[in-house]
Amino acid sequence: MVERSWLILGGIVVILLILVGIGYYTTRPPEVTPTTPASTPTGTPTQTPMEVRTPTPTETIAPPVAVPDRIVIGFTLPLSGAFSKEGQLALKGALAAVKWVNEVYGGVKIGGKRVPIEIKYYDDESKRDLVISLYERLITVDKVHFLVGTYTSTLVMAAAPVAEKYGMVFVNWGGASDLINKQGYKYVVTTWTQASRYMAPVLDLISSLDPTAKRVALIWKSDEFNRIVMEGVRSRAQTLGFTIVYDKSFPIGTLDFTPLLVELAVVKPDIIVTGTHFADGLAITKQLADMGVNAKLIAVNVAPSVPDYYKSLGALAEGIVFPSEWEPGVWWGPDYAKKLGVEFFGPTPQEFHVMFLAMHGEEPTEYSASLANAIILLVKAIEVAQSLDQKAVREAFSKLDIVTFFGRFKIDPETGFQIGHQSVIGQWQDGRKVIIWPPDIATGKPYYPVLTWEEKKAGRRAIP
Amino acid sequence: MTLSRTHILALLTLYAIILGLRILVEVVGPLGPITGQLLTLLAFYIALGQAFNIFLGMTGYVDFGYVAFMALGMYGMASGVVRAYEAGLPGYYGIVFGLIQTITLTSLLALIVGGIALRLRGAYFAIATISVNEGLRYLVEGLDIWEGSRGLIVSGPLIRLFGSEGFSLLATIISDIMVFSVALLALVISIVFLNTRIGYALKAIREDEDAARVMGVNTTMYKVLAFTTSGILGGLLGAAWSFKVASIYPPDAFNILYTIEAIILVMLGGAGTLAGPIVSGTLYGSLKYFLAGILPGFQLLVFAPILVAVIVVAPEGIVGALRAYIPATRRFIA
Amino acid sequence: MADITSILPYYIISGLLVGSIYGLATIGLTLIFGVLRVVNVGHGAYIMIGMYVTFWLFTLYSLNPFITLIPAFLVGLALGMLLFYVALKRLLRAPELSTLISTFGFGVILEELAKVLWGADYRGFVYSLGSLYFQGIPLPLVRVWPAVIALGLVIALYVLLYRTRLGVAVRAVTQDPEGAMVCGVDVERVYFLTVALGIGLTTASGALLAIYFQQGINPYIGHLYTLRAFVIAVLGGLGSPIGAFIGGLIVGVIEQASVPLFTMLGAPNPFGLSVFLTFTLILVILLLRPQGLLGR
Amino acid sequence: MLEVLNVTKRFGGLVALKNVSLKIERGERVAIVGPNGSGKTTLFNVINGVYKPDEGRVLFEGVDITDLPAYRRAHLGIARAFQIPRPFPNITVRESAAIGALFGSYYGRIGVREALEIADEKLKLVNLYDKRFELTGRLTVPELKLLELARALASKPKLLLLDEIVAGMPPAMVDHLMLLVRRVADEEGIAIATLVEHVMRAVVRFADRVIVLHLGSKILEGGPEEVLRNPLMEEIYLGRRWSP
Repeated sequence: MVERSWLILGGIVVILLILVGIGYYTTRPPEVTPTTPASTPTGTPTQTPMEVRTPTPTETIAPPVAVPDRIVIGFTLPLSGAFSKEGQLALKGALAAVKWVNEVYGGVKIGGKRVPIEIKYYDDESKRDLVISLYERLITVDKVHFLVGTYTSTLVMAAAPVAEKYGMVFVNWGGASDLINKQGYKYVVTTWTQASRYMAPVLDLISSLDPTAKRVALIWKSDEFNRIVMEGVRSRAQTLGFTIVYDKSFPIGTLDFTPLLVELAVVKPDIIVTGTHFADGLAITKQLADMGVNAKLIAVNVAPSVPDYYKSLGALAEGIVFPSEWEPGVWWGPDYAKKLGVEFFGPTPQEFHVMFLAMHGEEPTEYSASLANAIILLVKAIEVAQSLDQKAVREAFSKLDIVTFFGRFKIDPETGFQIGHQSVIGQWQDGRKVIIWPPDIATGKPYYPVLTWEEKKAGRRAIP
Repeated sequence: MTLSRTHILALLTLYAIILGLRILVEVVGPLGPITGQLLTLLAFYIALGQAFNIFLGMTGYVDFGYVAFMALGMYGMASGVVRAYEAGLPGYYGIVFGLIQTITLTSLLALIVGGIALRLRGAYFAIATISVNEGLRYLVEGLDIWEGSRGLIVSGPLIRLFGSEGFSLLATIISDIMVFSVALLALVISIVFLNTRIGYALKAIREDEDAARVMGVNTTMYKVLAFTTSGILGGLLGAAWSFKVASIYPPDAFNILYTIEAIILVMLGGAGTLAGPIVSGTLYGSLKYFLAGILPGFQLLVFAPILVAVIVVAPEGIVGALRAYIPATRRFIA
Repeated sequence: MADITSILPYYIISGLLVGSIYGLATIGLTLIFGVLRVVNVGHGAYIMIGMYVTFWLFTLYSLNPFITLIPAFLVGLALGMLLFYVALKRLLRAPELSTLISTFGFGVILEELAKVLWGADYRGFVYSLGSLYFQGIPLPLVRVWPAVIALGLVIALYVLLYRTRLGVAVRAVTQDPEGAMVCGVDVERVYFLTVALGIGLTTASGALLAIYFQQGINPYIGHLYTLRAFVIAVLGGLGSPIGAFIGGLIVGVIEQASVPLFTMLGAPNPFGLSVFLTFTLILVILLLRPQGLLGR
Repeated sequence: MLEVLNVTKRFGGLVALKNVSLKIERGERVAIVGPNGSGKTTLFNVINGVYKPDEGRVLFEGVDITDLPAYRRAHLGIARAFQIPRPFPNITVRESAAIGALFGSYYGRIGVREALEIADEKLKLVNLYDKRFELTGRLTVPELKLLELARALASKPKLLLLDEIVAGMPPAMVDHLMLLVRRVADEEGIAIATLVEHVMRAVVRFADRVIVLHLGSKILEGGPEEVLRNPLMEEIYLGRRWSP
């Protein structure tokens, strides 16, 4: 009997392995090849075959500051656990930024030398306890020169006190909560538009499109990020004269929205704005379709900005509107800088896009660009300060008013709030993300009113 | 087990080593890869294991909602500080008030849950406590208590009350000291329990509760006593940790993963043993910490098999196995 | 919103549909607990695997998702056997809680493997069969059929447990392992088959969940169901598969139907409170009837 | 010292004890005899507080203890040694015995050290002293019974409930054990109630008085010889023969 069960076991394990193998083989994009473990902690982007560390050009002017032979930037990322998707995307951006700084730009200009940068990172498992000790390890053991943040407000909140204690500049690119910069930290510099301003432009867009669409419904996850996003939407709605006809939250971990959607179908709003992340953003779109809840415009937070969204939903994603800190195709380039009358620094959006595609075989996302931008900004701040002193670099950040491929950067000198950058509004049109707001960088026209779910299922595309 | 002087001395030595290292690191800076926060993380795990051991290890009851105590501790301390800040009181009022709140909230929870749910046994008790924990979480979110799902942020009030320097001190050294004290307190209480009637009562309960009653053990009282002690210690640990994380969100604070970690810490070392949590806390904490650096993104794939292997090889835990197979160790490992 | 209470029947139907899948997703947990006294803390990971099996076979080979139920079940059987031999067999006579660590570890391994193999992406697919209409509101067939199949599987399990020799052996071991051993039951084989079957049913329920929701599939999605399964298992009576199914139905209905009720009462966060209500209900039931609704 | 007054106990429809009354005096040895299912064990459980009677009272030293929980009765000096020994497998023999001392009639008056001393003393008495550092789980069944006795004695009881303690032991040991119990009981003035199902020889040697239970009722009471000669006994045991 036992022997037979072993046979069955063996047989089924084989089936399992085959299935797993199929999944692995067919889904493995070339760039996901795991980095060789031993070399990862040094942070050098080992997966790029063409990786060459540019020798520092020898400009033999006596350096006024003690310049190390490389500048190390440390951070943790959630590479496992709840936020591992975002963490992995961000890591790709960091690798692209390092490559640009070292190979294209030629290293940080400091003390008359060109110094290459290096990254050092750990996996914080999306856990706050680990964030604390790992950031201290970066500071005290690895002695990194500067810190950038990790992804998501809750983790950033835990990391910031450590940076503060050691007086380390902390470039926050992944915590959108307004509260981070309200704590009185001296060394936290935020590059993102705060949550309260993140999704509100959706309403500006509608005002400009259709003055008769006034009835807004809000459905949002009751987490800290979406709550603040919705507060922003609500206050913008008030200023612009919208009526909020439905406003309900759902707890974290909800995947079945039927109770809310049934109510929503009764209310029949013009505009539906959902506050979500990935899993729930996908689920809520699907269920809106299942329940046949139509509106003139449907905006979904977070999920649609990642290409997976369209891959998962297919035609159902057509016409869905979403906010983003940045999108490939947002050509916030030197022209934009010229218009504002400020300096442009870093790769142009096109340059970044091409480089990223070449390195990773996929389009950059909001997360990749955000971390890349944080590193590039740090380089600029170091150059402005001409010093590795934390205070000096922090002051340099305060003085910076600059445009990068990511958009404008300007902070409130006291709090580190981002006041220059603005989020964009995109829309899925015929399988592509199109930027439809703000008008000066839009890459296409909005498709409005959006198709009904029935039309989408029948194969119509949102082609304006 | 009856604790001899050697046992207690050995335990205290282990503690002294970790504490000594922590102080040394504070004075001379990190020793190789060993940083202050790593040692504090280890102390955190040790304290968690030691505190939970008083209940789980000694009574054999599984509290699957143990994290609720930590969460209430965090909220107790944080809301105390925020309240003091809003009332314009000096900062240390907030901390004292926070400590009082922590102890009140956790002991209330322990008495209520202990009084009611400890009538249940085995898996039923375990799941009842899960329900308490999740229920509390959704109550906090649903009724918007302590800022509900927005999260209670303490770093701002702390910085304004104590200044940047003061906050740094609180977030690192002072909360480190608190974590170490909780670990030590939990050990001392464990020793006291084991060396008095209480320990014997708890062991009798663990082995056979009905027989214990007939033999004169007031089982309800001792169970609630162990539960409350363990709970308050968990709360104090949470209170200390609240300075570190500086913000508290319900899904994070009531995350069942902490309970599972606490169970792992107790079982990995050996339930009911005193040295168990020290061994498992050190092992568990440093594995996590170092693997996070060696294999970022893949560390759990190494970590989890190690966990499974250890427990399959030594089901009675590391210290339990040592004591069982190497009798000589019984003289000094408790 | 008067018209919302008038559609309460819709909520109840919808709750029964999702509840029957919750129920099926719990049966594996409760079966394994009943027979081996092992709480499978990594339960959700097997649901996740089931979801991925359906997802991959549908996306890669356009296999009808309902047919993927079979490979999902087979993969579950294999995983169950693996789990038993690697993590449980040696711990059967060990302290009760040691299995908590090994099952937890096993779950983590599966999740991390899934992450390494398939990435942390949130995946989904679209598969539609049209809709029924109930009270004028659409009831998608991709939700109705999984519920029907779940019911069918539960009936099949019932027949297996009550009408076959294996079932008698399983129930005998549940009641009294030593007694069963004396009566000539190969207890270890029963343990082995129970774990395989339990995990198989769990992955099958994952496949059904994938058809039901279709979106948001990722390596950590199982966490959403683990806790719910614990609660449902207790509600129905730990160790009672049929009780678990009924418990699932109850939880499904509460989750759906209490939202409009709380809305009527003007609660600020009705959805959050409906979850709170579920847990409170469990607590009350545990105190009044600790053995659960159908427990012995 | 112990008075059971008109106690009735039902389990659902089943009446386990029907209006049973009995008295045990200080230092007396009483055997409670009855076949399986006669209500002996239920009676013990009512006396030491595992069950509450549906009707009737239990008095101990003149105090009504009917509503006291089991552990309080142990503090008053009612000790019990179980029929199927219920060892604490994962703690040592010495600690097991010490638990008896800590929570018996010494409760609150002695510390762990004294309890361990008492435990040692009683372990010597039952010849388990050499095994005092063994885990209880490693003892043989007869040894467990001895430990059970040592633990009960360590609690310095006034009334010792011996729950079929001789069942399943080799005859030679039974005699030895009974003598031992008798000696200790005489020395310390302990009253003993023992449950007996079959081993009548032991009863004769041991008991001052015999109470016979049948189907939950007390049907006979008297000196051992007298009771054993009563024809009712034969009826109860369905003609089963016993050795005189």
